[in-house]
Amino acid sequence: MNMTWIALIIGLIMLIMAFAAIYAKKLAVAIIAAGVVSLLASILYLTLAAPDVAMTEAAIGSGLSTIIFFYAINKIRKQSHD
Amino acid sequence: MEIFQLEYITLITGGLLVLTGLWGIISQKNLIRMVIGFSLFDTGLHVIMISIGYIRNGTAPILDKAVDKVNAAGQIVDPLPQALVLTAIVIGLGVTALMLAYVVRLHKEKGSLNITNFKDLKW
Amino acid sequence: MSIIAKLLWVLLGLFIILNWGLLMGALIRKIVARVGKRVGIRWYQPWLSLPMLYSTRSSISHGVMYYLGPVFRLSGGVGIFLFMPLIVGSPYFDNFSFAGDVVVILYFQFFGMLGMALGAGEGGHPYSTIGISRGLAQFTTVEVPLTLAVISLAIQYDTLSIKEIAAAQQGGITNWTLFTNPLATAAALLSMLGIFRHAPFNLVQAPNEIPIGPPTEYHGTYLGVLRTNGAILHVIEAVLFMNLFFGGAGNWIELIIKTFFIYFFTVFIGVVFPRFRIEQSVVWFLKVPLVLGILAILFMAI
Amino acid sequence: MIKKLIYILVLVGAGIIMAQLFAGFSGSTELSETARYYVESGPEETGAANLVTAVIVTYRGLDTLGEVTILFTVAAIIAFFMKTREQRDKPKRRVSEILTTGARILVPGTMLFGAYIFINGHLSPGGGFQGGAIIASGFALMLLAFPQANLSHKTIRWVESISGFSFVIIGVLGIFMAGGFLDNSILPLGNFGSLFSAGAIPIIYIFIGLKVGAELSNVVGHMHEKQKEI
Amino acid sequence: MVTPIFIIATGLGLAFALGFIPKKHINLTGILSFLGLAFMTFISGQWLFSYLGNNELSQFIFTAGARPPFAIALKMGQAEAMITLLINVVGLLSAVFLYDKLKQIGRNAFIIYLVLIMALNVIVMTRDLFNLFVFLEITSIATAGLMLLDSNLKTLSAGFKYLLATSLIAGVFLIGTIFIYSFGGSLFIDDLTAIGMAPLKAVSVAVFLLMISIILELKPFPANGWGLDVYQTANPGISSVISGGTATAMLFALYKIMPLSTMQSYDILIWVGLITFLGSNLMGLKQSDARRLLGYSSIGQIGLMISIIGMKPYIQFDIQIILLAILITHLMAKAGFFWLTGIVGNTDISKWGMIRKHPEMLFLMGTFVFALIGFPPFPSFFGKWQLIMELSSSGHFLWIGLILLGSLIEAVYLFRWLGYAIKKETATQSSIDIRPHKTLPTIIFAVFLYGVGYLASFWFPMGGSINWLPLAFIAILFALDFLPAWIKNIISIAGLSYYAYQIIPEQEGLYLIFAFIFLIGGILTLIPGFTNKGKRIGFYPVAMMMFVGMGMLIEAQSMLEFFFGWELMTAGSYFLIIRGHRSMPHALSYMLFSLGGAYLIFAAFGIAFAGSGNFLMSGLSTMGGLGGIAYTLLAIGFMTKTASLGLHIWLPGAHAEAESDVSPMVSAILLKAGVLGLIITFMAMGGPNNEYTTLPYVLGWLGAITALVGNLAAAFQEDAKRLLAYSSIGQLGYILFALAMMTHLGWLTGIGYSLSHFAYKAILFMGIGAVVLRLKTHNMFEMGGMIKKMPFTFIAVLMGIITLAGIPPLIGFAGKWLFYNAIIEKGWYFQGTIIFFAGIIAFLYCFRILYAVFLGQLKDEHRNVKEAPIWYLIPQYLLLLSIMIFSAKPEWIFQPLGSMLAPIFPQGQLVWNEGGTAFSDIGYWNGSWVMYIIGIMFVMIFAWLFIQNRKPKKVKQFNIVYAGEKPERPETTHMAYNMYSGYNKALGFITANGITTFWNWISEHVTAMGDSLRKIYSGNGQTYVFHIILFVIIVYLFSNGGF
Repeated sequence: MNMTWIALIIGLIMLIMAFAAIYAKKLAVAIIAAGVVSLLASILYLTLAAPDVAMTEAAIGSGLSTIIFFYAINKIRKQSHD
Repeated sequence: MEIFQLEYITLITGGLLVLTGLWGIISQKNLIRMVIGFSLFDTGLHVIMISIGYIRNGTAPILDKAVDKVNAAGQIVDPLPQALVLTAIVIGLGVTALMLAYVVRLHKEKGSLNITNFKDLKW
Repeated sequence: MSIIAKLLWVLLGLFIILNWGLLMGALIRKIVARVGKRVGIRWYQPWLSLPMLYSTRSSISHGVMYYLGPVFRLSGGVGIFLFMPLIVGSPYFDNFSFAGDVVVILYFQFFGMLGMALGAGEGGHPYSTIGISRGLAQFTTVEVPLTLAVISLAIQYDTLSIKEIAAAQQGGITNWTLFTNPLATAAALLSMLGIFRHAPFNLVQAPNEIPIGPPTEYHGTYLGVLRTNGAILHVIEAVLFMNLFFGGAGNWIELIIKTFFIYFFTVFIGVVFPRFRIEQSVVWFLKVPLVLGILAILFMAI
Repeated sequence: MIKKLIYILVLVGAGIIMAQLFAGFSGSTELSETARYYVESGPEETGAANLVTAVIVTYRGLDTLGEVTILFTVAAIIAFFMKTREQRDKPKRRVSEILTTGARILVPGTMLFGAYIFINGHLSPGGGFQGGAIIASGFALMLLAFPQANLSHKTIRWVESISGFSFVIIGVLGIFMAGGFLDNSILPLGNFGSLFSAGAIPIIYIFIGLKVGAELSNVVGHMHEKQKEI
Repeated sequence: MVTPIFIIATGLGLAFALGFIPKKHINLTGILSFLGLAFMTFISGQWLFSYLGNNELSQFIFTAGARPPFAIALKMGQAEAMITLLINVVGLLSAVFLYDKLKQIGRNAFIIYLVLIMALNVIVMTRDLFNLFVFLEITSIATAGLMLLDSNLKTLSAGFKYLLATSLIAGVFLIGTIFIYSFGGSLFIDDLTAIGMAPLKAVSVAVFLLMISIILELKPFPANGWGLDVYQTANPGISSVISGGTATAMLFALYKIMPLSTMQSYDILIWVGLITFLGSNLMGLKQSDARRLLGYSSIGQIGLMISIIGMKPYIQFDIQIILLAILITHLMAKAGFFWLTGIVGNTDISKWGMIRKHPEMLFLMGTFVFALIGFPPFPSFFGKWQLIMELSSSGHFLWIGLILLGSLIEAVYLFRWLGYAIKKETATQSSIDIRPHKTLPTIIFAVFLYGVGYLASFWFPMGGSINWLPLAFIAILFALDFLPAWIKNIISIAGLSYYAYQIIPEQEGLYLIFAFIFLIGGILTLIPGFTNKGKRIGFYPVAMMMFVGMGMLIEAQSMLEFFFGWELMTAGSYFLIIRGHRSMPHALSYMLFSLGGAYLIFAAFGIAFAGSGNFLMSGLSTMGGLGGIAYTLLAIGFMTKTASLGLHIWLPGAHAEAESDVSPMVSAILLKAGVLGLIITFMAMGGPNNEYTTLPYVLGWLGAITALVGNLAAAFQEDAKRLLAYSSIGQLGYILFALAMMTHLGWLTGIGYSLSHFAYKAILFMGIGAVVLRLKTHNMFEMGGMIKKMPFTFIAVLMGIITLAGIPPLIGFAGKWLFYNAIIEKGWYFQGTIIFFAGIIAFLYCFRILYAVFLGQLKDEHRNVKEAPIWYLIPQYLLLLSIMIFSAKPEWIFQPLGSMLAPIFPQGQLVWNEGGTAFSDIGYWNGSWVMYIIGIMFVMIFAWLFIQNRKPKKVKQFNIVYAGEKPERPETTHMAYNMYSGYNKALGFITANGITTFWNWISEHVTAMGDSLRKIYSGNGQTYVFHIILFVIIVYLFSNGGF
């Protein structure tokens, strides 16, 4: 079935991205990778017939969350410059 | 049982994400990466939950013209896990934000993001 | 027997014992002197010195307890005498032995010792304390074999009454505890050496040093009292051993002979052996005599 | 190295435990009794077409209240962190023209979109959280474009307080006027499928949307301000 | 009735609404918050009230107009009402405590605080798993926020670790929840229990995850480093909420979800809980930070409660009541204690001496320590009691052992701490923060503890029969502590007299003897207290506590009452002992040995309950098949009080360092409680022909050796009171030996000895105590010549010594005489010989104390010493009078004693003839005659000397034959130091301190073990997370026996 294949591929990418998020050299990359994992998760939710959750994940998990992460590392970077 | 089903794939993906997240939390010394690990862990959990609520070939639990009230029961997926996940996502965001705020403050205090440097309390 | 009659008989017994004690003391000293190639005292010397001491005019006191020390001491000696039956089967010379058995006697020994110790203590002379502490220390282990022996006898004769123990040994020399229970006798005899405090167990008095302490402090009448007690005590202790181990005495002659030899035995040993230090003597009593005592009990109990 | 090995072993252990859980799961083909109830009685009881919304706002309204509380608390705590320092920022960061212009157009749009989502929460996918999140994103965008924007904490706080308080009040009204705490039938259920239906759900969802939006904005704002200080 | 929804509505609504209030009106914010908390408290209180008395069914509160499982339902039953009430009370009081702090931080602090308390309430009430998850998260976030009330690096890192750990735990919970939903189709706990899920492996794993995550929230050892950090660094007000509120709510959550799981899971709880209890307390041993220490203690106690939840299947009694009793105690005491650390402000426990400046604070601390350990009258006493009884009747002795061991270890550090507070000198001058809003909550909880203790006694079988009147009397004495000492002394004596008047006439047999010793003895030993000027703060209540405890031993019909009295007595005596100058370490070891002993007794009572099925003291004679063990435990337990060899090391210090008038109390009287216990044990064993022959035999040897070692050690002491203390050990050895003979004569000896020991030891300790009081030293070589200055004391002491030594004619000899007869009759010759040897050794110290204190040379600095105070002499002479009377007429005491013993030991009684001669099978003795003969003879000889001697000249002190010299100084001629050096050389090895070394070795190694164990808390938050995962896996492996 198509859906299943899509899910499988997305799942694999998610895992790769997850490892990237952990092992990426630069924090920014790591954060973006984590955001991508969330984004892919929201696609999975769509395939699983959960549009509400998908929206939420997209808006919160990959959107806001990433923003907050960035704010945080930004802030940290500035702290260490001083 | 047949493994090659949508919900199984997603379930296992979720499970592996959870483990990956845990791995991130316990293996990375960088506080930010630990928080990233936690958010992966969280995402994995949510994927698992949604997979659990999936009904094979079901549609979204929204009644409209395609899904009418009478036949809905046979067509849609379980709305409850979705509701739970909604809540859980928001909670996860809250926790992540709080953790990050802590991380920023910790860094401010000690100028380091390495968790091994925060061992002032022990024994 | 009326109480008055009883008292008279007791006083008579006391009189005999006292005099025999004085004589025995003199004889022993004489013998010891002769062994040492000296002349020694005259046999009647004690009868001379005792009145002399009692009639000394000047005397001092360090305080009440000092004063009472000799009283305690003599009470101790006379008390043992009072609780001791002297002649087997004689209702006249069993004193007040009805008031208590051998246990009373064993424990009453301490009465005089303690009183004397306290009296000397109040004198404030350092040597008194040294002597007393040594005496008490040695005495603790001396008593152990004796206790064992007494227990052995109690098992053997099924009684603690001295009268009955002595009575049970009548009817021939083979009935003496000496032969029926030689182990207990041996243990007791060894412990007797300590009780009489002759050499080798005389560090307590340390004849060369200690006597400048209490015996000098206790002078005159006090010393008289102490001498009186010494005479009584030596005999009466010997009587105790006689009653327990040597068949008791059927009459006064027997008593005199037996006590003489019992006492002489201790002196004889003392002449032969050198003096022990206090920790040596303490340990010594816990070796051979103790083992003998234990064997004596095992022998009787099984 | 050994340490890593131990970690891996432990995670394998955790994986095995999880696998045993998964092994018991045998893909469902029909709804559980609970879910069936939601499908069968949900529309009648709540009047909401979006069953997820019905569950979230009504049946499990208490969870939602808790969730809102979490955001609220987090915002308050992050405000704590701010407490100790009140310095003003020094350097002004130059923001590109494109961004400011884009933001001028985008921000109001995003906000409106967010509002739309939570107002229609009972009918279509989305609701208070999503809407709130979108509003907060718009807010974040605005901060990005106008770092100096003097955002009014007071306004945000008022929005937050009013919406939260109203949520609780509506919930309490449910006790007196309907079946229980957070029962949405204190208002007429209306016409199934229309905007003004599903009793108090839209109202609650609006408050949730406002509140979440305000709280998230608050969080973002605080993070932002923290960034500004130093 | 206000529906409990309003707890949520109030908490949240208020939290949201506080946003309306402008910043400057912070006081309004505060007041509103308090009102909110108060209202929440009121709601739960009101519900609890409605459940009291009438067994109403618990009520479900539905939300959203739908029934569960479709909507979330809350439950408000009796348990929920109780628990929420407790949480809200802690919340309210903690808020009072924190008021200035919250105000300083501002509105948000109040908001978060309100949210936290509200969330805890919901955790208790909710019946929905996911709802539970949400509120768990709220709790952990709010806690992480409140950590920042004191914002520094430590709180930050602790808060982060906490957040990380709890979020992870919540994740585990969430996995469990969703799978439960998948398998059970519901999230409603009652539904899930009712339908019973399929017995699949996966189901059990899901339930396991739920359970383990709640357990993890409760900070099980060793996955709890994050929890400890929080306890240590959080503001004490917050720590108290965490320990009192959060933990309580989590415990209830655990209790709530347990029905989902299988029987096997209950065992997990038990073991996890017990290991936590033990491990945590063990690690606390070396902790010196007050708050972290309390953290260890909290975690330990919570572990205990976890295990109790797990014991539910094994316990017939309502487990909720047991839990509640322990929970309330822990909650109030721990919260109070945390507040106290906030009041004192120094977190180094060795610096807590400063609390002494405020006796009322010290009182609070004492209350909390004793409550935590489970002393009466606190509720946990009853809870633990019932728990041990129940476990015993289901045969789980290992658990009992672990629980008692853990409690003992906890006692070690808590009492060490208390000791520091009471006694340790401290240089720091930091002041204590006693503003009312800090102290008030603490005081309230302390008062509650007593009140709830009273109520709790009625929850348990037999608890209602406890006589609370004397305890009320003690409470009144505490309240009257501001009065001068002499008034309190009068009150105490009056009270004790009334108590004696109530009790003694009802007693018969041996109990009468001991009632007499305890109560009349108490009155006599209180008399010297009149010499005290000033207030003597804290003395009278604790003294009464001890005497009342002993009175309760007499009164006790049930084992519960007995144990109640026993513990009360221990507590009282501990405080009495620690009052002495250098008593701190001795009081601690006293307490520990006493507690250890008490726990053994406790365990034995448990066995008795298992055997007999009831709590009556008579149950002790039906032990089931475990009699041998039970009686051994009892004997060892009681021997800790009688200080038998091996268990005696506490005694010398404790008795010697105690105050002058306390020593006689604890020596002459308190020790007899142990004797009473032994007598009860032996009687329960079934009299002379019982089946347990080994135990008495062993005890006989032990008694003999104790007597020897005790007496020998006494002879070598330089400290007068230590000498007497060791002598007590020896004398109690005699008594043990005598009782162990299990014959008529043996018991006659033992009980006779108990009586005479009471009399002469009281005399001696009062006499020597008076000397110490006058000379301000304990060292005998610094004394001397006191006969001139304190003649009346000397006479009393002399008579006491003569009695002690057993020299005829005084009554002490009766003991010796009986011994000979009893030993020969029994056939215990060698033990007997040791006893006699010991008896003779007694002369060494008898002489030593008389000589070194009263005789010899008077020291220059003591020339102006006065006779002992009259209040010391009165009781001494009263006792002396009784000694004299009974010495002259021993049959007056021994004949009735014999007839009391006749029912138990009909064989081998003494025969008394009309003249007062006692006949045994082998010997005879007439006390009166011996007395008359010796008395008359003594007088006659005295008269003879007096007549002969006429008037001796009194000489001055140094006028001795000293080689013609006058001694330089009195010291050089007072040969009191190292008096028996030769003897020491010969036999000193017997007293070599092998036993002390042994106990030191034990304590060192246990401490070292705890110390190395706690190294796992590396301070690294990541490691803690790893611990959590590992913990889950290991517990899983254990519970499944593999994957």
